[in-house]
Amino acid sequence: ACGTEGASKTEAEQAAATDLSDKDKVVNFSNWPLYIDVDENDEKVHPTLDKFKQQTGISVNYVEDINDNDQFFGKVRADLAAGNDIKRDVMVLTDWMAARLIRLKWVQKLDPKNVANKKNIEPSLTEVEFDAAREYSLPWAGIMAGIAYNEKVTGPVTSITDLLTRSDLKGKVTALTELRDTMGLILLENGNDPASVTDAQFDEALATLDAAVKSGQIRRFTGNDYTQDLAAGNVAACIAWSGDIVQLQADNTDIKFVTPEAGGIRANDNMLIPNKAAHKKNAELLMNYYYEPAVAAELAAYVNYICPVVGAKEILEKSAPEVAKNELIFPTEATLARLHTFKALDDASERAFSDKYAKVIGA
Amino acid sequence: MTTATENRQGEWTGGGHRAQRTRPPLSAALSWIREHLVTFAGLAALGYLLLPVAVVFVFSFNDPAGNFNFAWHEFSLDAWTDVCGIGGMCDSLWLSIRLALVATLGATVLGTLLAFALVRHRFRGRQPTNLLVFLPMATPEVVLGSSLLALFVQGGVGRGFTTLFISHVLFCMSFVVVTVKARLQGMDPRLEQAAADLYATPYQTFRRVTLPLVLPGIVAASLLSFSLSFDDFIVTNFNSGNLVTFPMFVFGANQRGVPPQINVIGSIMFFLALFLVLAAQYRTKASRRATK
Amino acid sequence: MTARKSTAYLLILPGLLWLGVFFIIPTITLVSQSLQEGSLETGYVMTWNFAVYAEVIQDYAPHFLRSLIYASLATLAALIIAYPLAYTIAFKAGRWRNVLLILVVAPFFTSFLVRTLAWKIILADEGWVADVLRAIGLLNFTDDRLLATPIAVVCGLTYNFLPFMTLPLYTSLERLDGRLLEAANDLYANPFTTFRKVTFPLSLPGVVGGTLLTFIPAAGDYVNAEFLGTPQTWMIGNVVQQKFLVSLDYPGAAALSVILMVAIISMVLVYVRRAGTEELV
Amino acid sequence: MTGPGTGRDLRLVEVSKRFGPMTAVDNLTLTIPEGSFFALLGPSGCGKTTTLRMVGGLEEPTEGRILLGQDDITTKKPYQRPVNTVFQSYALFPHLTIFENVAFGLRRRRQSEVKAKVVQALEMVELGDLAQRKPTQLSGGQQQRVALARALVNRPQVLLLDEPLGALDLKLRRQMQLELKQIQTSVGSTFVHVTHDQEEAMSMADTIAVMNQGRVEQLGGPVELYETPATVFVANFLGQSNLLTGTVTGRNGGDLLLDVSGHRIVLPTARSVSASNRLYVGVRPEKLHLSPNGAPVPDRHNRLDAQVIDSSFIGVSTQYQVRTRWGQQLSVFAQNLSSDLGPRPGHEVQIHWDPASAFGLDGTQDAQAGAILDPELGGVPAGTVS
Amino acid sequence: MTGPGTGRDLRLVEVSKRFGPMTAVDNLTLTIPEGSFFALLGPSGCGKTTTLRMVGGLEEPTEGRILLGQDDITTKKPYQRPVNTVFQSYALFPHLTIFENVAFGLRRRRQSEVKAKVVQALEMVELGDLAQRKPTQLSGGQQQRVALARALVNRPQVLLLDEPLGALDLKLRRQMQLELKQIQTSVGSTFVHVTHDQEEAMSMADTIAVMNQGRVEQLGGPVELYETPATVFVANFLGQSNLLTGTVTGRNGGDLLLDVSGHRIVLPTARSVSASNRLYVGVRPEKLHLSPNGAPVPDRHNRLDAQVIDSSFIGVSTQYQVRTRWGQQLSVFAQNLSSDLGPRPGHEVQIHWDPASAFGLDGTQDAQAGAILDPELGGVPAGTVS
Ligand SMILES: Nc1ncnc2c1ncn2[C@@H]1O[C@H](COP(=O)(O)OP(=O)(O)OP(=O)(O)O)[C@@H](O)[C@H]1O
Ligand SMILES: Nc1ncnc2c1ncn2[C@@H]1O[C@H](COP(=O)(O)OP(=O)(O)OP(=O)(O)O)[C@@H](O)[C@H]1O
Ligand SMILES: NCCCCNCCCN
Ligand SMILES: [Mg+2]
Ligand SMILES: [Mg+2]
Repeated sequence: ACGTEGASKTEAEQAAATDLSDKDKVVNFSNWPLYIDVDENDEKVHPTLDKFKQQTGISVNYVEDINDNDQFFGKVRADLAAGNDIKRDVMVLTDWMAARLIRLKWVQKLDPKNVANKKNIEPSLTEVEFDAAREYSLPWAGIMAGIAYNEKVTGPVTSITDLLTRSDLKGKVTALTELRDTMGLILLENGNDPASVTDAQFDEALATLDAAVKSGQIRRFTGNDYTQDLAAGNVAACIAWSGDIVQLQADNTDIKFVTPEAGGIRANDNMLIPNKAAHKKNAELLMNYYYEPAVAAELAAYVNYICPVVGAKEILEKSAPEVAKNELIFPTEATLARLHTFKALDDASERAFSDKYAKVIGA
Repeated sequence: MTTATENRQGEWTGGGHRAQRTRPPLSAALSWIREHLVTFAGLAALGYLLLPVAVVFVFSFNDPAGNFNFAWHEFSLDAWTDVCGIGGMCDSLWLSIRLALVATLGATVLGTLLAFALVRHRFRGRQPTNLLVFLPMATPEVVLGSSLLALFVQGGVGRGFTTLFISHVLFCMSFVVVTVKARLQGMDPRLEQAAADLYATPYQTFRRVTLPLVLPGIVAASLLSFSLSFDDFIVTNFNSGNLVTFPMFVFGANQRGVPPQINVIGSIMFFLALFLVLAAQYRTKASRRATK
Repeated sequence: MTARKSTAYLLILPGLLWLGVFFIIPTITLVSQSLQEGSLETGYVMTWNFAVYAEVIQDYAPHFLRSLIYASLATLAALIIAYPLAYTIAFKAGRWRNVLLILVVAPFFTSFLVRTLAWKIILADEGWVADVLRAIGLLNFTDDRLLATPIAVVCGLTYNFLPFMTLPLYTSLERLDGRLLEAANDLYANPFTTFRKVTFPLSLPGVVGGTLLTFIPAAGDYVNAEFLGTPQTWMIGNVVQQKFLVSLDYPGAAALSVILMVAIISMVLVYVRRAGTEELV
Repeated sequence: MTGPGTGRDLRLVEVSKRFGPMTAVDNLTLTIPEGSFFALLGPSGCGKTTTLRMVGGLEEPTEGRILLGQDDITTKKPYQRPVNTVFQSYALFPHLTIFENVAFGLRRRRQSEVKAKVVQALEMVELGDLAQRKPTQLSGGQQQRVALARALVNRPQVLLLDEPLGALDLKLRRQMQLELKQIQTSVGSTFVHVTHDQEEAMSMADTIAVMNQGRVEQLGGPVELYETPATVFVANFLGQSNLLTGTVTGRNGGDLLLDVSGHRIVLPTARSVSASNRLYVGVRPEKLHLSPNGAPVPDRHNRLDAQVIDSSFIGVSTQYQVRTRWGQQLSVFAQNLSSDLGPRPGHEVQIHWDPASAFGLDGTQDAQAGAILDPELGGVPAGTVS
Repeated sequence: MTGPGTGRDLRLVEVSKRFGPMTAVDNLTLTIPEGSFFALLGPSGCGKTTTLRMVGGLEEPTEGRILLGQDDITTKKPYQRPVNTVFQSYALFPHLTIFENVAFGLRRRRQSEVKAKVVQALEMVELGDLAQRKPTQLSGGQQQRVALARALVNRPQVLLLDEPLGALDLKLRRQMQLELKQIQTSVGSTFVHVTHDQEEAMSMADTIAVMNQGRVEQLGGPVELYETPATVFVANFLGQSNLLTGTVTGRNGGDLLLDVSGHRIVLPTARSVSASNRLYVGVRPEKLHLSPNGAPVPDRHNRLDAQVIDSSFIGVSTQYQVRTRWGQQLSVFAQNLSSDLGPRPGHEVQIHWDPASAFGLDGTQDAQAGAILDPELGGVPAGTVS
């Protein structure tokens, strides 16, 4: 047998399919579960999507089939590599996965004509390493990675060093399996910028982590399921995502989220249009729609993640002041300044990093 | 030698007709306990199995303060009165049920045939077939799922219900083969010989004698198949196209907090299964009474 | 009666076709994938890189070992728990038999995650189960907790595969001829000896079936280790999962899978030979 | 004959066993003396196996008690009773070799010299060569012999044998009978033997109980039962009987004078169990002499005219069916003393018998009870009796 | 007796069956005429069941062919053969009621009036009441009767009966024998009957084959086999025989004159199957007359002096063991013509027999072949023969 074709060889023109948008007024939208507004009375109704249909006549097939970046990638990889239509026109993926898809040329450039509202993007997000001019992607919502702790169990934990070494936390700490979040925070603690991490810096940070694992300080590496351990008191403090904590605080006011002194990691989930999408234009119109401040405000008020659209906060200050005040949804300038993004890795270093990282988190 | 396989202790020979005997109450109690020790252990095992279901059930009545349903907040029937309130959940449930039913049917038929061949026939290639049956079980699910996906992509097969059916039958089949084999091994071959002697063709022998006698094994195997298929996430995720099965839905929901409706669904599935069995039991009893 | 060979082939044909098309072909691809080198971006080239096998064995020997140990422990525990349950269903349940059978699998009609979350509520560090065990000093060996320990992983495996042990056991116990137990009783065997010398040997097909259905998938399982374990409890399934989905090291993942399959099949062969169920009446 | 002991007698006291609505054993009271050879005889389904199972502890009586000597063993577990059973269905362990099947009981009681004992037991039943086979590889009779060896090797106080020789050919059966009897005498065990072979019961047992529908109809020594059956059922079931319906017309010394369809028949008063006016006069077929019409008849013998309607050769003897003048059919056995052929169907003959070889029964019972019903010869239709 | 047909005779041609190293049936050639009642008789393990299973198609012969009329059925499937079997182990379907067990064959062939036929078959075996029970709820004998009904109800061309009456008491057995015979005559089926009951074989069968170690020793009508057995095995196995070792000393017309331990014994030449010089003179126990010493002996009878060493009462007759002057033990059966007690152990008696009731056998065989071996009475130790 011979090897599989290198995926990046696909020509940009080949990426596009005949756009059926005008004939076929639909758009297939894949998103994560519970990542969109729902009607108070009928949870099957998504008001913002309905309004989109009213405005444009385009109906949205909304599917919540993205549970995990890696899982999703595994699922669509073969088709995208083979140049097949994956039957989705828009999909929402985290920065690093978006970076991978862009690098692999498995997603299409947006037509600027159709996404005029792109101008409303939060300024700190206009330039990202993986998509310098936001030609391919637009953020759907953002998350911060920082430290969460259960006030009932422990006092404030404000630095990664405390988290990884304080003896009263031994066995009661979790970190995220997500490499960029856990390693990013350690890199910041070490005084390195995750956006420009070197192999040596990475190894140094990994050694710190390894020590914490070996000493039994770290109980588990988790996906989203840390929330439960944290609320149940099994875990005193952990590396956590802001969005979850907003929701957890509703359950349990003892849970606190802090951006570590050395800085936090910020990541966004981005809307992307895969190659061969049959309704590219409709997809672009949808993206454009969610960049109207009013729509963005309605969405943010519901999902409680960082809103990437300028102007939404102002609208909410009137309609829902407590949301507008929530730092975890609308971080202040000061906070935003302390947030960093992780370097967009090339294929080789991504594999090297994740392999090394895997050996530490799964000894 | 034994001809009747149904004769067993305590079925119709025991129990109900025993005389009341006068024994000191304490020693009677002790000896009663001793006699039923195994039953107690069995029931304890069942309790172990059901414990999480009880928790799931209890938390289906929770009204979580936020999105996360794992700390008791307050009693509410909201989730029960609005089971399908969560967008897409009931669709995914229905999809999973349909899928599990057809996959169980397919796997049970194919697996039972295989089991029969492996136990009852000596043919060239029997040993390799025996081993081949174990291989899918020994394959990590990611590998199984992604290999199938690669195959479907290469073959230009669009992902959807069919590909899910194919892959579920594949991984359930091995479980059926092993379970049915365990039943078939040691079944008295003379009963089948007697059937053949009484003009039953191989098919009729199977239908009238073998099948009823192997039925407990087949029922057990299909129960396993159903729960495997219904509960599968990984292989399904690879091959579902843009369909969302119930486990996929739960997995996704877990990223942002599992709503109590999922507990309701869990509880309903549990009680539904129980209800169906009780109903079937009641019906056969009633019809038996009717024919008497 | 001599079985006609053609019947045998007819019986295995559909199943074998299914396995052939949907399993053997992918498996061949998998083996070939394990011998290729490259990356997602550059593409993969067949280089007959057998060295990968040596590498992954060297790197992941502890995970293999751990998988086998956990799976063995879980299988043993499942056998011990499932046997009385299967016995009760087969002999003591009477008309409740079908109800008990459904109760064995019905917990699995909820979802794996929901079940696991429930377990986490039950076994929480501050929960009453942990409190009781702590009070009697049983948690001294496990970092003062139940969750996130190897014990939790083994318990999770045991729990999740219990039906796979129970049902084959039930299936072969149900068939047992009560007159043989009577004969053993008559020949001075007390209930325990009757069990050891008659019931158990005659239920061997079920024991073998159940242990296979438990051990094999448990050895390749990763979810229990992921949700209930710690970094120190990763099993080989976790590694394959990680390599496949996260590090995108397809050759390495393929090589590990092939090794796992070969190892399990060899053990099954030895086990089935030794248990000798094929010869049992 | 071993005299009845008193120490470890096996006693069943008012034992009943019901399966749902069906009564398998009905208020049975029996004493089986220690060391005796006791036979249970009765038609299929009369409760023999059920009785043995209760003694063995495999079935708990619905009512009543079972005692071994002074011990009430009613609720004792089978494995606690010094009792072994040869099962009617053999119940051999399919997963064990013949050797291990036989060794089973010995091993459970940690006996020494298991090997020697098993080998000896297997040789006794002529299966020394097959020790390493599995039960399914044996013929029916071989399996039965294994069942026998498996129980015998334990030398139990009480051995229950449920048709232990049913699958054996006559030769082997006789041989096993001798073995059994010898073991029983030398070990001093109590044997309770269920058999449908009446010769077997009669030649081996000290005491025979004839059961019918869960009850014991008569109990006694073989000769007593055969010579003076107490009921029509016993008379018909244990061997054959010709029953003539008679009315007592008078007495003559120790004899009753009866009228049987107009013929005068004599029966010693002492040989009748009934004092009623209507009697059955029973005569065994072999006690009837067949001779050509007009040949001399011994003094005092009762005599009837008859016609041969059927004869069949069965080796040792020939069985004749003859019809009396009033149409009743009688069986006559004649030993084949030579190779001469006897009378042929159609021949007119006379039959006669010594009154002292006949017996008298209460004439109000069903004359067919326990009898062979021959549909061809106009017996009661088989289906209506059960 | 039904005359041998030629149309659908069942023929076994040089049939052998081996299980690994063990030969169960050894080059067997047999013709069983259509419509005849054929009995297979032989010791346990001699290959009877195996032979039936090959005819039924449940076992494929290692060698040889089986023909039904002109059809070679050697490789035909069991369900394609017009043959039914009553299994020695019953093999009742445990999941079906008695009714459905019996109806099984009828339903498979879509026969009409299933219900009526089944009811009739069940009534024939006296199980009409139990139609709705499951097999495990029946006694051993009841199960066997179900097996019988299940096969009979199909009225097959060839019916194989493997000890179909073994679990039945004498009464029921005789009754079933009559039923069987009647069905066989009326349906015209060929019956192949394995039995260990020699009386059964002799009274029912047209032809009997005596098997031994996988081979047929002798084949013939019941009277022929009994009166002139061809081998010591047959003489001993089919009934009992007293075998006296004699040397031919001369001839006298149609008679051989022999010397038996110094006594002159006469045997008709026509009744000896061997022309050798050394013969066994065989006399059946019932052909021996026992009379007080000095009582008159009929002309031409052979006569020997003896002493009674044992007597046992078995109902119809009494069995005596007597010892001749030269120490050989002989069996004598005397019919109990009256209730008189015969000679007691220790009595000196004379025995005599009609030369025409004896038979001569080749004297070089083992005199014990097929005989009951009584360890107590000094027979060959049981374990060494098998
Ligand atoms: N499956 C088998 N494997 C090995 N030997 C066997 C097998 N079946 C039968 N035999 C042997 O073949 C011989 C003939 O067996 P078969 O069952 O025909 O005897 P049988 O004449 O019916 O005896 P019985 O009167 O005891 O039923 C026996 O010695 C038996 O042990
Ligand atoms: N488990 C049962 N349920 C219902 N009836 C039963 C059960 N066991 C036995 N019987 C019935 O009880 C009666 C006595 O049965 P048992 O087995 O004692 O008869 P048996 O005298 O041994 O007869 P056989 O000589 O035919 O073996 C029979 O009529 C039988 O059908
Ligand atoms: N969900 C826990 C049980 C999962 C069993 N999976 C078996 C899959 C076979 N490859
Ligand atoms: Mg019985
Ligand atoms: Mg046989």
